[in-house]
Amino acid sequence: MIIQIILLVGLVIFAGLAILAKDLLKAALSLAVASLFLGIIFFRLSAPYAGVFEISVVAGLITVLFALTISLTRKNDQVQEARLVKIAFPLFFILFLIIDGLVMKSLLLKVPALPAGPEAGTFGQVLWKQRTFDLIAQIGVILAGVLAVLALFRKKEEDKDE
Amino acid sequence: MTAMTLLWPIIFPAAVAILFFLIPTRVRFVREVLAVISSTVLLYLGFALFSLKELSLTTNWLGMGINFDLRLYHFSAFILLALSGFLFLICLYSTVKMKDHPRVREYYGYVFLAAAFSNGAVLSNNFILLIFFWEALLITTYALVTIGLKPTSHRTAVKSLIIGGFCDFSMILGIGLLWASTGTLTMNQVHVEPHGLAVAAFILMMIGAIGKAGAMPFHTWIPDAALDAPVTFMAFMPASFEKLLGIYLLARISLDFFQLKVGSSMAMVLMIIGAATIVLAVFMALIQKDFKKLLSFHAISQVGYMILGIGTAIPIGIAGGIFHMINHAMYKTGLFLSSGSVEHRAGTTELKKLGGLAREMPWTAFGFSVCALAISGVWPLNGFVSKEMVFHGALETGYPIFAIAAWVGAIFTFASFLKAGHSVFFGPRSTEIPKTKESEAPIVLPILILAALCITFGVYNKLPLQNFIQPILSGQAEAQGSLDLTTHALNLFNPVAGVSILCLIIALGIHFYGWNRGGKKAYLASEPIHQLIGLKQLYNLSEARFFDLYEQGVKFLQWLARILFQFIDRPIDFIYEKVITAIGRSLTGLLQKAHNGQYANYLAWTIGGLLVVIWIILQLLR
Amino acid sequence: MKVETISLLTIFIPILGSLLVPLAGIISPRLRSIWSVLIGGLTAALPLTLIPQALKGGEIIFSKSLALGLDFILVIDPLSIFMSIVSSFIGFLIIIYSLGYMHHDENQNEYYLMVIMFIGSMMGLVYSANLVFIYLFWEIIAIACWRLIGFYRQKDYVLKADKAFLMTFGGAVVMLLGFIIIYGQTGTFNLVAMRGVAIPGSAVLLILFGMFSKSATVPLHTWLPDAGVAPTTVTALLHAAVLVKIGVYAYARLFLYTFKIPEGWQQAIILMAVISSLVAAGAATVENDFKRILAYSTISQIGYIFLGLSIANPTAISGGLLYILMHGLAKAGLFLCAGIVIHSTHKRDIREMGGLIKTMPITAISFLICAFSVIGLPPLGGFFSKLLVILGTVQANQVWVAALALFTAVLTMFYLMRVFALVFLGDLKISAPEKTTSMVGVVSVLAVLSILAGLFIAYPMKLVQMATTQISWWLK
Amino acid sequence: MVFSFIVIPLLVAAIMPLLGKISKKLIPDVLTNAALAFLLLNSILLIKPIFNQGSIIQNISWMGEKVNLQIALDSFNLFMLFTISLVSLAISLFSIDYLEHYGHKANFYALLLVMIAGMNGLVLVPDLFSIYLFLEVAAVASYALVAFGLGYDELEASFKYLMLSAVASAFALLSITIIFGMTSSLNFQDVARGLQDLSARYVIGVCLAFFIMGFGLKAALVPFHAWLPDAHPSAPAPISAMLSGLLIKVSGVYALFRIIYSVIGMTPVMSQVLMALGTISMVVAAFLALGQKDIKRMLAYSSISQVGYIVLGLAIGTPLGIAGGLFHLFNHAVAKGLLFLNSGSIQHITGTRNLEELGGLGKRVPLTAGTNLVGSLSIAGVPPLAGFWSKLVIIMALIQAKQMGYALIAILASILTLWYYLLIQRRAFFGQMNEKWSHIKEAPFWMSAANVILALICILVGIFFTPVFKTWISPAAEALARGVQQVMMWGI
Repeated sequence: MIIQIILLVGLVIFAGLAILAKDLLKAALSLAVASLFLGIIFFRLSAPYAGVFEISVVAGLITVLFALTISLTRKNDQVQEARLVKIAFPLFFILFLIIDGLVMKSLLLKVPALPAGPEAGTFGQVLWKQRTFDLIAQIGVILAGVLAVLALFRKKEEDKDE
Repeated sequence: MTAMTLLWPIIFPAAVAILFFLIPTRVRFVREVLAVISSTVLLYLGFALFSLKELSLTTNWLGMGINFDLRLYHFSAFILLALSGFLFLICLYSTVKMKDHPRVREYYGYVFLAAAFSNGAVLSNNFILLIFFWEALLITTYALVTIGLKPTSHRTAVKSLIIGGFCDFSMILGIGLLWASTGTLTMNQVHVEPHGLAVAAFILMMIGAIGKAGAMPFHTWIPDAALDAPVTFMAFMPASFEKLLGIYLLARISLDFFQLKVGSSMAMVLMIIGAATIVLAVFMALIQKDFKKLLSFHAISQVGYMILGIGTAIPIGIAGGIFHMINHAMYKTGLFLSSGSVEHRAGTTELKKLGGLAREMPWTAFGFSVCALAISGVWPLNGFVSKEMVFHGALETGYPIFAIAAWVGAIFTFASFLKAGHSVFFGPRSTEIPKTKESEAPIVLPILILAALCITFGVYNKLPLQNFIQPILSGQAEAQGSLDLTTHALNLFNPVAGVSILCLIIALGIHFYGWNRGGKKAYLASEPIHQLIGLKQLYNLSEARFFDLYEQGVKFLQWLARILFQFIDRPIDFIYEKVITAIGRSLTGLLQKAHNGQYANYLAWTIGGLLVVIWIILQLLR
Repeated sequence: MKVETISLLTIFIPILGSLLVPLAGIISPRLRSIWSVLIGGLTAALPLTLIPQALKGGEIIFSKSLALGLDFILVIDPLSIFMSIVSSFIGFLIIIYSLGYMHHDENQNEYYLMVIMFIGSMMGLVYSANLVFIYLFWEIIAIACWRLIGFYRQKDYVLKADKAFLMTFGGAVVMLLGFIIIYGQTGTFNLVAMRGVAIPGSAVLLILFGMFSKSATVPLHTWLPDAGVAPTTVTALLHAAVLVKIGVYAYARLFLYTFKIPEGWQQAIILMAVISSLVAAGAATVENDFKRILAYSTISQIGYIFLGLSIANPTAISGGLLYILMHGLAKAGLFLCAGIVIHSTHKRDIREMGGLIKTMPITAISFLICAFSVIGLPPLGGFFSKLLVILGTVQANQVWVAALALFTAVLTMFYLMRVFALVFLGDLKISAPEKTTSMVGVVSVLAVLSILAGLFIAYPMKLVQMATTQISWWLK
Repeated sequence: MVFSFIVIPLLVAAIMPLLGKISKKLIPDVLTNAALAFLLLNSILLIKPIFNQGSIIQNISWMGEKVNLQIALDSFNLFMLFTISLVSLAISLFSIDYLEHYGHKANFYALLLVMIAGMNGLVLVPDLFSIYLFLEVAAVASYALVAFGLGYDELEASFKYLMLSAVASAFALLSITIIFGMTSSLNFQDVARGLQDLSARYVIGVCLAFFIMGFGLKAALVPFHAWLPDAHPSAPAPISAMLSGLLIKVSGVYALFRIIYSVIGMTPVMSQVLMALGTISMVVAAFLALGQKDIKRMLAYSSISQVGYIVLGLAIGTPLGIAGGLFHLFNHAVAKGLLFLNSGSIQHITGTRNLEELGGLGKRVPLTAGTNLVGSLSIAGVPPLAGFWSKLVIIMALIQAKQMGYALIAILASILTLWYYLLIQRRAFFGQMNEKWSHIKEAPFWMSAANVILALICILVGIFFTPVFKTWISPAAEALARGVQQVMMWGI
């Protein structure tokens, strides 16, 4: 339970950081960490495949990609942040957390006939027998990621013309 | 003769007019010959139709009761004859007078077009057809005034157009009202008891009629035209054609369409307009320093008699009015033509510069004198007869004030003609103009013919009165027993005639008093009255066109136009041009400010939006 | 040929023919001119062959079923035939005039494309008996207008074009909403099927937005004076012949021929028409730009047409319809005269002109004749239309309205004569010769037609009367 | 073979980088376009079977073993497939010339194909979680493509897009999990059946709210739209066209409405909420578009506004409204694709997208100007172009549903739409020529060709709207309007 809470808090903190960080690189990294936390939470909540995808898709590939790309093309112009935004976002975020806490709790009580647990079988079996399509999709995601790497880290010879 | 003959007086002059437009300006003589011949043909046609008395033609035209409906009967035949007579004289006169005019081609074209329209207006038996021809005259009037080729000619032409347009539009409205209340547009089927809306219809149609005739307050373009337009036009339009048409229609309105009752409010309106026109115009005429302008004011003033006569609604008065119309057409045309003759030879019509021309231009002087005496109402000329009839009529209504006004008019009419004649033809020979001679025969002849007619219609007044006027009034007279219009004619021994003669004597007195005071200069004979305290100021205002309804009207129109433009049109445009774009831009600006590129900000909206959506869904589900 | 075929050809010959104009223009400018005149001439000639049908009365319906009840329906009746004759004929004259006027301009391909497309769409609009197709052609016309108004491409010109497009488009889509409301009520867009249906005031209001914006009636009029930046041919086409008559035609087609509108609205429209007429006449008196004056004059005259139609008795309706013809001829003439003057003096402010009657007499006389027709003086055609409108108004017991309308006529007289005096009379300030024969020819033809239309009024009147009986069915 | 819609692009994408090594330009160009043309052909060939059968369900076996690989095709997703194939073909044609100066065509095409595969998959799968995954496939490819130019702005926009997108996906996923929790299944049919048996209005309500937020963000509904005006203009023109023309509609509108109609079932409440959201988007974005100086930014805002129309139409819930919404979806896909491609042409020709700098291009580049005009007027809803009919149908549906207020706003918003499109016309093409541009040349062949094809579609659909409507739109709308019944009929 404690681990769970720590994970949740970590998720919230890093998600917040990802959003609030002025520096794109820091933001990207925070996002990756947040996604990692989320993936772990999924695992712990007996949703292994959700966890896998979360980590592989968001946390793993994309964010790291961005972090790297951004670090390569950093520019030094500072983005001005309006004070309003600084206040508005946390406000909404906290509001959301509170409401989420209150509403979701009551809602979850109303959810009828919660199923007993995750499907039987190992992770692989589940993946292969019942979620075949997701596998293709997953391949697609990974392919996309690979291609993205190729695209974003291409030699910049032609770019110089621009 | 078939009914189609009725088309001839319209189509023939129109066709001739088109022919005139086609003849190049270079060609000489042909035009003049054509004008005289075709006007002779028209005159013949006038006589022929007059002898027919009754003829009518009806063909379908626009539907809805708007037929091409022509009707010849004694009244219209009489006017038609008169019109063609005057046309003939004018054409004859123009052959010399307008010979070298640069726009002579158009001149004849417009004259004959005007003749066609006038004939059409007289013959039409349908209100729409009437207003069609009636209003079409505006164009010819406009065109003929511009032919004056003076710098201000066009201004005056527009003035005539707008005044005429106003009057004719009123008439359209009146016709509309009449149609709405009677359901027919055929003129000889309309007989309305004037009350309710019909009163409005009467007033509006009356405006159309007296506007054409040139009564106050729709007269103001005539004095301007006297200077700006060719003098033949003045003789043609304001002196004869327009009077004939206007009074013809007024008579028909008052006698046929609306049965005017003696002393009824509408009769009063007419009489007031008549009396006011007589007095005010004659006062203006008196002080004029230009021959033609002086005549033009008389052309207005005399209309007053006719309107007054018709307004009495008493047979003798009406007959007087109509008789005065034809008389006036004769002597006023004669007068204008003689002024034209003077202008032709002397090159000017300013009274100051003229003088003592009688010796060199004896025929013109003679013609002028006869016509001037006729207009002044001197026994035994036609003016005397018709004026007496109007005086009697006015007295019989029981409102002697109108008769008094008429008499006042008579005084100053005579006074002003004494002044005019004295300063142009008599008195010492002016030194400002070179030696000259009598005008050519085609100019003098019409003047003499008209003078002769004035004498004839005066001495043998039974001829016109019984042949022309009496049939018109036959309907009116039935109620009042036998009708003898000649009772008062040339009768010097009754109080009315006495007063009239007294008036003439007073006029002589005024003239010679003024002449003496003005250092024996005839053109200054009216100065004592001009300089009278009170009158002087009024005269000055009048010279400044303060009383000119047109000038005031134009000022009003301009003011109104500016108001409409500045306070309605521009604000509306401002809304589209500025307000809407400004609203759009400010909204855009506001929204754009919110998009500051901060995704924290964006995320805040996203989550805020989510909360709102959840809240709304839950609210709606409840 | 069958009547339906003729009307279909009338619509599609110009629309499809216009698409070939750029092709012809690529080959040679001469071919383009010939092609344009040919198409224009055909379009003008085809409706003439329908006159016997119009005089026979009755209506012929052509219908092609399409999805969603958006059927393509044509109604061939005296009203549509009358309207198509008037607009295609004036359109044809304007094409001829353009040959001279546009001779040296760039983008002539686009010009002729748009003009012919405009005429074709107008034909489509006139014959359509489906609300959606009326709207459709309505907007094609708006596109063509927009391109044409901004034709010279100066920055502020294009701005004005946008303004015109936005205002008319705005009005039109609002009108479309009105159409759809009617659809919601009746379940059809077919006008023939909806004859006699009473429609709610809200729909009337919305539709009026479209009509008033297209027909430039106060308070949706201000785009029209601004649209004067277009080539004069276009303003003539826009103002005189076609564009502003669209709203009026739609009024006749919808509110007279088809629907019953609530009583109060009838009266309101009458008042709006008169006020529009007066306000525009006032503005025309104040303006100094030649074309703006004429544009305001157009607005003012449109008020009369609306007045005639909204009075809705046979006299006034036939007056209103006749007005479409007469005003079309006369105002096209005025604009084209203005075009000649502007073309050769390169000035638009009438105060800077003067005395031009000496150098361009035919133009001056034609201008004067057309002006008289617009004022409503006999024997010109404009007289009858104005007269009938006024008489109808009086018949409907709207005496004050009639009086106001006549007062406006006086104002009209005043400002048109002012224009004439300033432009053509007085001292010659700029000695500019009359330009090409095709231009002068067209204006004199228009002037002569104005005269002939007045003298032989009985012939157009017959057609108008058929149309009037056709659309004022409720009087039977 | 329906499955080819997913597999072919994926396969081609997979081999593309290798082929790119062999031939830098020719092979990628030909292969991509061929693949996409094949897909278009395929989707056209499918019309008839779908017309006859109503829907096609395919279960695919893997080397003889039965696996859970299922595809459901009905007239609705066929319509989507067709739209995707059509627009993406035009876009790839355009890319032939446009990508010349970016280089790395193979990479670009590969990503493009992955994105298309993702969209096709998203459209074809009858499973909630698969939808989510294909959403991510398309999204990941799009992140990379947005940043393809590799400038700082591009990366920033892409990252922003990624961040917000991730949040959206998370919420969509959350909602899917809740539904999964309730029904123990993810398959449309089972979920639909399961939800019918349950009475859990509030929970479903909240799930729907999450879906609205998740997919609404993908569809860029206000207030979830803010990423779009940054992301779309930053991408290369073909990608902007792809994103605005297709992606927001597939991953946003399609997913949202497929789930709402076919899985959960439309309720008046949802209708209310979505109509309101649609209307807000429509108006707010239209105002925002007015103030833009950058053509692509203006177009991006316009996309938001038009998606508002689509959502408004679809949310009415009547068959007519759905038809209008779908029709507008198609028209907007074509026209907005056209306009973004066109902006690419402009950028290619002049090197700028700033409206202030442009002016009077119409004279020099008539094709670009003409096609731009067609696209603009089509979106603004000016007849006789395609966009007019769809807006007409939407407004007709609104009136039929007695929604006068919305109808009025929709009408007024179309005036605003025309307003800002006229701004483009005036500043870029119609006005006086900026001297700077007196020597420019028309865009290269394939760019112009793509523009012309799309413009022709705008015109032809406008003119022949009846056959288009009857064969494409109506059946699709009916499929959606049948609601949950449609999924039940599949009999998976």
